[in-house]
Amino acid sequence: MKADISAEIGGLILKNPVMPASGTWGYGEEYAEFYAPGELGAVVVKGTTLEPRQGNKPPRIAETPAGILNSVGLQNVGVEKFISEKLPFLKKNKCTVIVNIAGDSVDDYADVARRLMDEEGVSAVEVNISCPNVKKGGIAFGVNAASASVLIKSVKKEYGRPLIAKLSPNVTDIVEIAGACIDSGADALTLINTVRGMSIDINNRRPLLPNCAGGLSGPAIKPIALRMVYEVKKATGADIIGVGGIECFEDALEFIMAGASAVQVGTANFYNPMVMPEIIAGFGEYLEKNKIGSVKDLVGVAIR
Amino acid sequence: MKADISAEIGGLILKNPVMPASGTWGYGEEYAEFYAPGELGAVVVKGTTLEPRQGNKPPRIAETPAGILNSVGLQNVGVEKFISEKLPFLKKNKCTVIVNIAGDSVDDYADVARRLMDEEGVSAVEVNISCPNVKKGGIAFGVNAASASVLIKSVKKEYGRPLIAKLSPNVTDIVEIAGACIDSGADALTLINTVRGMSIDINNRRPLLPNCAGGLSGPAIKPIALRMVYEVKKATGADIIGVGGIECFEDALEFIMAGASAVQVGTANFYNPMVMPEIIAGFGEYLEKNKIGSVKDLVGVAIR
Amino acid sequence: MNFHDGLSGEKIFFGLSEVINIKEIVRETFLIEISSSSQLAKSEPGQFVYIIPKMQKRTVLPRPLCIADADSETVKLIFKIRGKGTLCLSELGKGDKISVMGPLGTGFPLPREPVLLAGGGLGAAPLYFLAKKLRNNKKTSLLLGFKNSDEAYFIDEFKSIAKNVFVCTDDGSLGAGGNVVEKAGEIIKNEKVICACGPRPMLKGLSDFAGKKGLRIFVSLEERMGCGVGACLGCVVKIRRGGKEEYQRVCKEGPVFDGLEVVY
Amino acid sequence: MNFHDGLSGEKIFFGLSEVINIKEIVRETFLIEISSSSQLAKSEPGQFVYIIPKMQKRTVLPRPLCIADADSETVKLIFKIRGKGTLCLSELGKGDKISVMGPLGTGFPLPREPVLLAGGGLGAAPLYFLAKKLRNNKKTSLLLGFKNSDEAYFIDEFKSIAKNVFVCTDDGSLGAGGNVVEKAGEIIKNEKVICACGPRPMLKGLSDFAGKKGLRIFVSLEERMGCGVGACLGCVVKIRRGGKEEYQRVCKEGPVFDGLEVVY
Ligand SMILES: Cc1cc2nc3c(=O)[nH]c(=O)nc-3n(C[C@H](O)[C@H](O)[C@H](O)COP(=O)(O)OP(=O)(O)OC[C@H]3O[C@@H](n4cnc5c(N)ncnc54)[C@H](O)[C@@H]3O)c2cc1C
Ligand SMILES: Cc1cc2nc3c(=O)[nH]c(=O)nc-3n(C[C@H](O)[C@H](O)[C@H](O)COP(=O)(O)OP(=O)(O)OC[C@H]3O[C@@H](n4cnc5c(N)ncnc54)[C@H](O)[C@@H]3O)c2cc1C
Ligand SMILES: Cc1cc2nc3c(=O)[nH]c(=O)nc-3n(C[C@H](O)[C@H](O)[C@H](O)COP(=O)(O)O)c2cc1C
Ligand SMILES: Cc1cc2nc3c(=O)[nH]c(=O)nc-3n(C[C@H](O)[C@H](O)[C@H](O)COP(=O)(O)O)c2cc1C
Ligand code: FES
Ligand code: FES
Repeated sequence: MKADISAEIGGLILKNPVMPASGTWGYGEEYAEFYAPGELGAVVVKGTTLEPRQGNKPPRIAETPAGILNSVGLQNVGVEKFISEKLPFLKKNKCTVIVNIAGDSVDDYADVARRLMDEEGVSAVEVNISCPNVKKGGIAFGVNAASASVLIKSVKKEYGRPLIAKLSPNVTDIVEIAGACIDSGADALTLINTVRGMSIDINNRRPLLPNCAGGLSGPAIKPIALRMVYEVKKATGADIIGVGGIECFEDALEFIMAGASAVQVGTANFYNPMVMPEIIAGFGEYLEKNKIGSVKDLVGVAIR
Repeated sequence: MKADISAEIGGLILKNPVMPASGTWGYGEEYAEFYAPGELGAVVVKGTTLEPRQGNKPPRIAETPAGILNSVGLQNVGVEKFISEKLPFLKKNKCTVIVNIAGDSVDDYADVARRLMDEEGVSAVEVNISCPNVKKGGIAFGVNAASASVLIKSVKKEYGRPLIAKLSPNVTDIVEIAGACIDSGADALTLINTVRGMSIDINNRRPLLPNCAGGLSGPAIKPIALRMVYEVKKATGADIIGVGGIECFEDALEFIMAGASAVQVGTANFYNPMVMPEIIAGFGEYLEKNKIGSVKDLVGVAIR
Repeated sequence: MNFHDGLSGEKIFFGLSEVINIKEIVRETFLIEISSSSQLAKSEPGQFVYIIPKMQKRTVLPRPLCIADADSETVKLIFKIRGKGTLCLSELGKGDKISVMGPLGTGFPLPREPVLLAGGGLGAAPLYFLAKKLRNNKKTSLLLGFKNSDEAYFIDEFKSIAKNVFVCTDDGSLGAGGNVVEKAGEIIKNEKVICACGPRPMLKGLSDFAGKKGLRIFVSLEERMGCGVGACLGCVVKIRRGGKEEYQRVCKEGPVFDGLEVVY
Repeated sequence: MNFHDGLSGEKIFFGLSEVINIKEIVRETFLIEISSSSQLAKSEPGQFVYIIPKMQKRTVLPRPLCIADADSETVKLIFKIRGKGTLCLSELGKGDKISVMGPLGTGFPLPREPVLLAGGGLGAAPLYFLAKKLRNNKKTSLLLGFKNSDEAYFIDEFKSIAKNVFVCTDDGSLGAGGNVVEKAGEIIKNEKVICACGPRPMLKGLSDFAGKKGLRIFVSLEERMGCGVGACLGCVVKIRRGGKEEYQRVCKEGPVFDGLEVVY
């Protein structure tokens, strides 16, 4: 019997539990050089807004110990162009498409979600609630349970297929925010977005990124992400996609055991474009070697 | 003219801006094998409580990418034994002693502070507000501005010399907590304590540390610490001791430019016991090479 | 971590390459030759490789280096020690294996008109490759600028593949005194195109000059990168085209851009 | 990162050591010889060194390894590949430099009474050093246990320095069949002290045995470490003494503890 490496997230069935993290894998075209995007459990695309966005001033990337800071911002082609120019490639490649959505106001998010609901080729939305809420003075939706809740409810009204809320780790109590999102209709959670960090250019005596702060990702944040996945799974039982610093199969397995039903890989693609197929193969081999029927049997086994 | 590498923190004058981070350097005895503890700007000792504590179950240390997790807990000899058995060595070595204090309740902290006020050899207390407030159901004092404020005020009443509040990074808004501490009488701030994280032992299918979560330290957290130092300095102007992942002079300089007046080194001592003298020498050389009169001229120069 | 050993795409190689030779050609500047592949053999001048420094010294990201020459046997790169990654590279020895991705990006066009190749410092490296490919264009001239004679490299190699090679140094210690922008104004005759690589102020100066003179100019830009393949939008520069400004990717649309369109 | 090159304390060396020899003695188990120092020459059996694996593969902490032998020329260590750090160590070659701190911790006493040295697997390593130091004690016997003959090592070396060497393997593929705890019960005669190193269950078994027989026992324990020098309280084990339980440091009071006091 072949090992069952399929995964289920908020009602969405995936052929395997591995997908790219939003913003790190473009729209699937760039890495098609290395393998077919349809091999992945899903493809999560760059944060998509109603209108096209320019994003932040360069430099946008800084390296830190075992991690990177980015301040790409939300440079993207906008939802219309995504549908007309990017989605066809993903559909042609039979990808399960998850669209990461973002905006400055609740209405922005709802509008994008409504537009995507019309597209059969979009299997789920991942609501990036870490964006600054421009109407509320730039404080992110995701740092406050009440505003997260309002946001998720509005998107839920517009979008009938699986809704995944992607949470920010920059909060005192991730369990509270997670609970609010689930209670407001999120079918699953993605944990975590980047951790706010900074780097100083000592030669020029200023922050290395013109935006000052940036988002920390990569192996450095793995223990932080694992802790949050574990805590949220333990407290809420919600379906979780784990993300943060995964760079090999063993890392992915840690997330599954901590309570994630699937994983995303971001920064590691940058230094190992083959990392996702490797992890997928790793799951198959591990299940067979250890005579485990399904990845699902491992979800949360480390929780005490 | 010799470069001036002295530092000033909340009224406390230090011969140089480099000191160990609490809990990573014992009571100064162990590293005396490598150099005289009096060479340091100050010596910050292990978190000290009213009564002796056993600390947490081993294993207490796990390695993570460019970092470590610890769950040592507050194993310490208690304030009385600290004074009778540990302080004399530090006094004999002419160290500027900063005692990191901790407790389960506001009264615990106040009692330790009162006892230390009697000891001339203790130059300052560093109040570790990341401990769980047992009376309030284990939620840490440091994650809430109101409870942090109560705590700092009570310690301030008992302790007349410089009071430094050491903040937890596991909060949504570090500036708010920092402001509350300063307004409540803290003379300076230490930023940051460890970041909550976790590691899974995939062979045994459980968290590697029996306590499940642990505190992440080491190079991995440097960008997080730098961001918090920068934000707090910019918003409050408070005197700050920067700590988190420093492993060489350049790292220390990043913290100074981000707004720290002095730095602490923790985890790096474990793999380079000479790291602090190296950083101190680094400051002297840097000032001379760049014809800068004093380290103080560099504090916060990167802030925009 | 299990990197695929020889695996790679159709156009992009990703796998281990062997160090065939490495030497310090001028202080802290190294010429490294690594083994090639079918994909790397098709590299174009101006393209780059992304080199992964083995997770040493806490690094994460690969390092982009211009291809200074490539054939089916070897790929040549020239780099200067700037930080941790290039330090690790400089410590490599013959026979060591390194992880390489490439060729990446969009290189220089191969103009048929008379062309001036202008390189400043490390910027000379990709021009060597370009000059070789332009050997048939007899109207190619080369202008190489360095800080001083101690930093100059590859002069003889350039002279062996091109006829008109001008060298200048900031302090006049080798060739003429002065910088590349000044010298370009002096030596340019009937050239219609400039291909340039070097520090940004030099590229800006040359672009201004080309704009005024009505010449075409192609410049090779640097920016901090994430993925190296166009997926993360980490490496953008601002490009003005048809009155509209937009960010383009150094790793995909670039590193070579139309110098007149770059918003410096 | 600028590690001091040869600097160190009076008793503890901290600096670079050169790899003099490294070889795989049994599968995934290596014997490495590194250059010594005045402080390392004074190592005592049971003490350990803390080896820093060059920040490769994202490691941070040094790795503790028992000293298997030390004189003024070299220090011998025996290690098995377990994870990233030991993997990096196994990739070292002759002439490479590694950062070393040591000797650290408190070793075995040197008993004058008849003594049994009992080692399981890798635990044999420090016992070799101890057996050498006990050469003058003619009443030393040695019991070495391994999983099977493929994992056994250093038997001849042990036989060359001690008279009574017993070997057992779990599967009986070398020496007697059975584990160290069982065998100890069989071979022990007039020994008054046991010195043991190996997996915890073995040490617990031997301690129970010694307790029943009224023997003294010293065991070498392992625990995950931070500082290695007693400063961080990272590496504790629970010790019961005079009815009171307290945590003691493997790196300072240990790694060798009174086996009857350890709370396993
Ligand atoms: C397309 C392209 C081609 C290049 N070709 C060459 C070449 O042929 N020879 C050469 O010597 N240098 C070249 N560079 C610059 C070279 O990539 C950097 O010097 C190198 O990345 C520095 O790495 P480091 O680890 O030594 O420095 P660090 O400062 O430790 O690097 C930290 C991070 O910043 C990035 N970084 C630092 N400086 C630069 C820079 N100037 N450009 C882009 N990223 C940078 C690094 O890649 C890394 O991610 C090129 C850059 C680009 C973008
Ligand atoms: C005092 C002492 C003496 C030792 N002597 C020897 C010896 O002579 N030969 C030998 O092969 N092994 C010995 N060990 C065990 C050896 O230290 C570990 O096998 C090694 O640290 C594993 O490192 P790694 O990077 O390969 O594994 P990883 O799992 O990648 O290590 C991750 C972290 O866990 C720690 N760790 C993992 N396993 C152990 C362990 N069993 N004990 C302590 N820390 C551990 C590592 O030091 C590191 O900090 C000794 C341990 C101690 C405490
Ligand atoms: C360059 C870059 C761009 C990103 N863009 C987005 C984005 O548009 N939307 C989003 O929700 N997360 C974005 N992220 C966060 C990642 O999706 C992921 O949550 C984070 O990088 C942690 O995973 P990693 O450590 O595997 O990279 C981005 C991350 C990087 C590095
Ligand atoms: C083993 C260990 C024990 C610690 N004990 C304490 C403590 O008792 N009190 C405290 O305020 N911080 C304690 N810390 C946190 C450090 O003082 C410091 O804030 C943190 O480690 C970040 O600095 P670093 O990255 O340089 O280690 C401890 C850290 C470690 C690694
Ligand atoms: S580096 Fe990722 S788009 Fe250029
Ligand atoms: S490892 Fe720090 S006290 Fe033992």
